[in-house]
Amino acid sequence: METSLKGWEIMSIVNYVHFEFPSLPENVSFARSCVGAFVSQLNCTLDDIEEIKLVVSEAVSNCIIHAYENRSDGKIEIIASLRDDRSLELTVKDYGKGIENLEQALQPSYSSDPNRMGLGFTFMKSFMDEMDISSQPQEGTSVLLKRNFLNRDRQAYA
Amino acid sequence: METSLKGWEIMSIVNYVHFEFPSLPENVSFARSCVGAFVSQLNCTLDDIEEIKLVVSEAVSNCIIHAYENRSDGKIEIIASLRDDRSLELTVKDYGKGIENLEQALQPSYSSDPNRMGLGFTFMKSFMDEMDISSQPQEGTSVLLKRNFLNRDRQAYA
Amino acid sequence: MDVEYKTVRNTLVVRVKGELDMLIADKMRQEIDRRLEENSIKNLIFNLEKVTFIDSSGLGVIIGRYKKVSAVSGRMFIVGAKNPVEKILHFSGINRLVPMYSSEQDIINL
Amino acid sequence: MDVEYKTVRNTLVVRVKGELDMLIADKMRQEIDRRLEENSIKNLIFNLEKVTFIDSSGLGVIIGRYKKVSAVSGRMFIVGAKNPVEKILHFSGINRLVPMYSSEQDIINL
Ligand SMILES: Nc1ncnc2c1ncn2[C@@H]1O[C@H](COP(=O)(O)OP(=O)(O)O)[C@@H](O)[C@H]1O
Ligand SMILES: Nc1ncnc2c1ncn2[C@@H]1O[C@H](COP(=O)(O)OP(=O)(O)O)[C@@H](O)[C@H]1O
Repeated sequence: METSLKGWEIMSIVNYVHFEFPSLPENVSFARSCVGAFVSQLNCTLDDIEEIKLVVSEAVSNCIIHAYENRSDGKIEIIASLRDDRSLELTVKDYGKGIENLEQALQPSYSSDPNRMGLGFTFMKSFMDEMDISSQPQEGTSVLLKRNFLNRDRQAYA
Repeated sequence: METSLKGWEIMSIVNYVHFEFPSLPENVSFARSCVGAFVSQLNCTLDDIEEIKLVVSEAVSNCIIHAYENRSDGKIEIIASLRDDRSLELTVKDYGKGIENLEQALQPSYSSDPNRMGLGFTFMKSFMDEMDISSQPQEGTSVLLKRNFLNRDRQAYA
Repeated sequence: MDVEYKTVRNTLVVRVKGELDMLIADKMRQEIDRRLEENSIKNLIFNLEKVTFIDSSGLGVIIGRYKKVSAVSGRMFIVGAKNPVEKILHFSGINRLVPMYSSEQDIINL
Repeated sequence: MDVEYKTVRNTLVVRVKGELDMLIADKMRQEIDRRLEENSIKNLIFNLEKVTFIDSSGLGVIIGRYKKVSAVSGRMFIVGAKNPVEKILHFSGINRLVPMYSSEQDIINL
């Protein structure tokens, strides 16, 4: 499949979508609806879709609140792809301020914002099988999230 | 707002989304859900949203059926933008076979496919205020559609 | 999208559920045509009660079947169409060719 | 998203409708804090019956208000949370801090 996703195992991708939108708070809801609609192609459960929506909500909120510090002129990109093994790969990317100390950022309950709970990355990790973050100060952050909907024996709400 | 939409009156765009996805039949439904979710930000009526969904369905179906002749490896792009005058601008773009005779293609009830009704462009024109098509054989087609949700006194279902 | 086919004497009832777009239009057209031919069925009822969306691909199946059924002097009915589907059917003018009823019961009672 | 605020004696009832995410979290937090201070209210009830989605921004408002109310020895309740909201509340462990009831009536009957 002809895609703009370089370096992937192109053959196994059965569908993908690439979105780009500005860092407006109303786009958090929009983004999770769209990714939810995309994932529903997998015929997974409603619970699965709700979990993916939560993950998207966390990742996109982080771009707006942290990467762009609530400015609305930032660009956010999402790439979602489904593979023939019924797995979802999700990338949420910003071109904002980046994360200086990634280890600290990933600690449960750590937040640089006193009004927030530091639960975002915890949720992303809990509801996905894999999470991989690459970030460069002043250049931006890219969060890669993977989840397989087959043979999944994980207690998400333990 | 920093966007990749060149040549637009950037100042008046209040929100935009740019999507890219392959020419798979399941993406027709996905595309209309997403554009529907995007347009719902305007607080327009449910009827308005249904009409926009129909228009997206027609334009995206045309890319798959005509531009890419039902191959699933084509790239489809949608750019939707909302302006501060409550207008929606929608571009649906493919890199497929293009339209040789645009005048003929736009005739109501004309279809190059005996199983189809030739109603696609008629619907797009009827439910939008403006339609503008640019096409190049072997290079692709871009359909630009505009609609203003303010001061609209048109009987869509006359 | 689910499609249910039921034959009652010389009438084929097609009950559709979900969104009637290009994803299912082709398959539905082939399936209906096969059943019309194999069973020498004359009449056709489209039950659209559970259809939430229709576009020109879906309309194409309905209008095309109307032509086919009319060619053999059969009759066709559309049943249960609600908004936004009903609006699109009216907009396309198909309601001037094909009688539209609220339920299958209404046709049986004719 | 709609938020309705109602004061009953020294209790503030907050009834939320729709999706509780960052789009409304900040405004809601400010609005609740203003009302808690201005009216020297001690207790807080979050009615989440009509909330269809919550993420960490929404949870943050609730957990933060719990801390505030507890600091002045007030009590807090969550009411009417259904899935997927209820699951997220449990997942976050907030149910171990804040009693959860099915309806506002259940609290009045305590
Ligand atoms: N996209 C991002 N850009 C810059 N910093 C980020 C980004 N995402 C997360 N962070 C940093 O990581 C911290 C932890 O993030 P998270 O677990 O989502 O919690 P929270 O959003 O509640 O702060 C944030 O407080 C912030 O400092
Ligand atoms: N994106 C496209 N690429 C190539 N040809 C197209 C495209 N869209 C429309 N056409 C041509 O224009 C004709 C009319 O389109 P339309 O009014 O949508 O009717 P229909 O899809 O039923 O054929 C099509 O039959 C096709 O020949």
